[in-house]
Amino acid sequence: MSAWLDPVPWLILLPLIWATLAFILGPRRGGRLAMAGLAIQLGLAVYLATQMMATGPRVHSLGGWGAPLGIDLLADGLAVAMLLLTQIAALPLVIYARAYFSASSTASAPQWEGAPRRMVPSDQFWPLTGFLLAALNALFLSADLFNLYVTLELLTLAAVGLVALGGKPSQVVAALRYLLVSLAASGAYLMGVALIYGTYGTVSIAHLTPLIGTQPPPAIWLAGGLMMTGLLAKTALFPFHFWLPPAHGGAAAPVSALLSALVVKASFYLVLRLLLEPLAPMAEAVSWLLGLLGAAAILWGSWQALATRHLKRLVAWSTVAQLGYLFLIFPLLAPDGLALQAGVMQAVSHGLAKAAMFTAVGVLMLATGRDTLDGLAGVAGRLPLTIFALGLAGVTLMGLPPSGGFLAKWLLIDAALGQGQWPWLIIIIGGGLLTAAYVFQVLRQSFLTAPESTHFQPVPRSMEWTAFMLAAASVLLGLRGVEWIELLAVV
Amino acid sequence: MPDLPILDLTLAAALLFTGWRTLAAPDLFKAVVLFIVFGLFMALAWARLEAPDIALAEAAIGAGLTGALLLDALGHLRARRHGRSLQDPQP
Amino acid sequence: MNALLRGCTVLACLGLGLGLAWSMLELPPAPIQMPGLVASHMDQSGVDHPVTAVLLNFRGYDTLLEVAVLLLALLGMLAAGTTPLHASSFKEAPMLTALARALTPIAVLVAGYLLWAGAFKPGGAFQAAAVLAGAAVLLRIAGLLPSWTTPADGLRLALAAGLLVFLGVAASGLALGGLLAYPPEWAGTLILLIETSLTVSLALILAGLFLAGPDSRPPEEQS
Amino acid sequence: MSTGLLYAMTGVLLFVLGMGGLFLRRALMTKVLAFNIQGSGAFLVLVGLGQRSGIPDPVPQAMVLTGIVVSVAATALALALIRRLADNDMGTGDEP
Repeated sequence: MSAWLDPVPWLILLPLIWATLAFILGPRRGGRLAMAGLAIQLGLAVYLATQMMATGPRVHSLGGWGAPLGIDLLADGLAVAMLLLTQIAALPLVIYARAYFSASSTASAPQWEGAPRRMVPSDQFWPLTGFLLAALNALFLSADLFNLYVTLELLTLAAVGLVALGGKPSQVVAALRYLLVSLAASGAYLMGVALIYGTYGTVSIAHLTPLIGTQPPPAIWLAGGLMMTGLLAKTALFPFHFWLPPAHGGAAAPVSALLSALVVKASFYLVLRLLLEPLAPMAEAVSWLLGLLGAAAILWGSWQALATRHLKRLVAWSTVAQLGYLFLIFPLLAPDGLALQAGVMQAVSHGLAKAAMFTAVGVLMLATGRDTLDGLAGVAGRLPLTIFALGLAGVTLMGLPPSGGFLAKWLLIDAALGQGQWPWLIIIIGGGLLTAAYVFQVLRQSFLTAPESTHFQPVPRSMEWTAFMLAAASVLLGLRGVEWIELLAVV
Repeated sequence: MPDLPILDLTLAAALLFTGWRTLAAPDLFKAVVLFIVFGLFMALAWARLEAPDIALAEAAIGAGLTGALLLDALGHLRARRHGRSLQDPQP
Repeated sequence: MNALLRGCTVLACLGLGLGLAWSMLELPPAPIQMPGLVASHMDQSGVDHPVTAVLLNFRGYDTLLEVAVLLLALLGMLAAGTTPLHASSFKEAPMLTALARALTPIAVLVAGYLLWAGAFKPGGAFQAAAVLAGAAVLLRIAGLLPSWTTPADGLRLALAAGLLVFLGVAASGLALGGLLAYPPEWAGTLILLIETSLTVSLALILAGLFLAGPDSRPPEEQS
Repeated sequence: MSTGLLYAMTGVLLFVLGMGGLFLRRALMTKVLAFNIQGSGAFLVLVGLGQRSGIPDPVPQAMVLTGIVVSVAATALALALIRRLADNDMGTGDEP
């Protein structure tokens, strides 16, 4: 088959191309470019998945050199599952974003003290989003530790730019904190790569896995520790979560959705990939620690979500909690693959549900002009579709059947019981109850009757529908779980 | 270790010293100047490591451009805040 | 932050440093030796300088993404809303103006030399671009270049041209069996093409990191 | 000890120095400097440790060139955000 038709390189090239064009052509054409590009990307990702199910994992040697001289791209089940999530979640988000930015520029745009110019947030949204998606796709496909460092930096800079979009003081503070944490984390990761290159003379994951073997020298343990710590900080796993609520809670709604649904999953994916392949000897030593940190994240994040009165903060803290579930899989990883399936299912269903939640909250904020729970009174009558979307996304986060979240938690419980590690059950179920509590808090508030004086801004229907579609997808995912699990079996 | 040239040891010590002083300096202007000196020492270190490409890049980009960016930002902060440095809001 | 926590942080950093240093002392030689591998492929790389061969051919994909990273820094600045170079304190300096006028042609010559030299000895697009950007910053400080507002159409095209050319070459490599694959007889020319366009765009981006300023146009003209 | 290993050791110390600076210093500008020093340390280890046998290795050298440019980009963005913060007159240390 000709390389022209290989979807693997195009999944990286295409977003790079439309991001660059969106920058050159300006914001008005950016939205259309993004939608067209993402539609093709989604097609490519589905095509790659079906192709891979038939013929097995794909390697694409960049420049035709092949590792270790060149860089290889690898599309296996895990990578393609993440690619699918990225394109599926991003396409509705760009449709939403187009409506969001035109609506928020016509609505009374919030002005702050000393604003030097009237910001048009969508100016840079499209190119930044394009580079963000290119970074994600490149990261999922890369099989080279140093190249992964470059993709991580690309992802960081795109994400930080998106957080700062609009330039409100709180956003700039959050972006700066996020940037500094990410840079320190990338530095730690790079140090690990340096030690690994020094020890083995290569950064190709395929070559490193047999070289590291089961008894690596101390330098590799330290390298692995540094890389893991850096990636956990980027994933915002408890206790590194402190940067996440201001960054995700302060950004524009489509940005928060992209960040919570996709960006934090990228570094989780790397932790998983590294512990499954080159750093497998470390997995046993750190799996319990990761599981415990995950448990702490679930409890602390849910508690904070319950305590806050700000809508977006609530959803952001919920991300901290839901990320915890991803790390519960590490003590349960076993050859039966249940825990791995649970992890990917959780990543995908949380990605869709959280994108739905942030988009729905964006609709509510635009309608009420406020970011507080108290401002929600009466919303259910005015925006029933959005409240329904919020409820459906809540169903996924709580883990009720038939949602993807249910399937994820079911697989996790199955894995825990199979290995006799029943204490994790308490965390899984307790976390679900806390999630139910904060989701119902929002729903209850929205069904209260509004004070007479309340005035609701009209909101574009396309925003409501995209939020609903994302939420519905997160629930229906549970019914298509078998396909995803089959996909993961391709290694 | 008789095979270690004095030059390399001196350079290593200079790097560590300027690096440490950069971060320890309470005055930001001093810190930035020390950082530029640090960058120039880095360029020398790259030359000693037989990496002339990096030496060139470090001198031009690492020390030169970053230094200029830092001085520019500092001038901006001074103008706006009368020398009061910006602090991380949370410890 | 209290003293105990500070002390613990210092100790942890020291411990990490000592541990890392100790772990490197007795490492056996690396099982894969890249210098030999690179040397044996130099004849297919299109250039004579190993570092350039790695940077733009063997690992050219890293460089492609790195150009995007640099453009992203500028995009991030524009997204946050930027403020121009703080030039007021440098004004009224005829010496500086004269210096800037004198140094600019030299900088262009040096950049051209660095770009050309990259094929067979140290140098290349990034170093050349840094020199050009330095000249631009000097011109700006001397007041000979205006501050940017939001970059206009032509400028945006110039800023992104390097990346676009690189992407185009990368995509056409797909016809030969892989992203960024160059036919060996064309490799030198293609690398020079990429490097030349990168020099221009990178210089503009690097200069833009200094020159980008707030948009002072009235809102209705923007969108 | 070879030249490469000596500089790799120096790199390790610079790395932890920068790391400590990122944790302990509160001035944002100093944090940016600390990040650069941390990065320089990692770069020295990448090249120094790779060349501990004394043979120059173009692969880590090219990686460091990439890394330096990435560092400049990140530094520029951080400084732009700091300048923006100064304009907004926020983040003085007494802000929540």
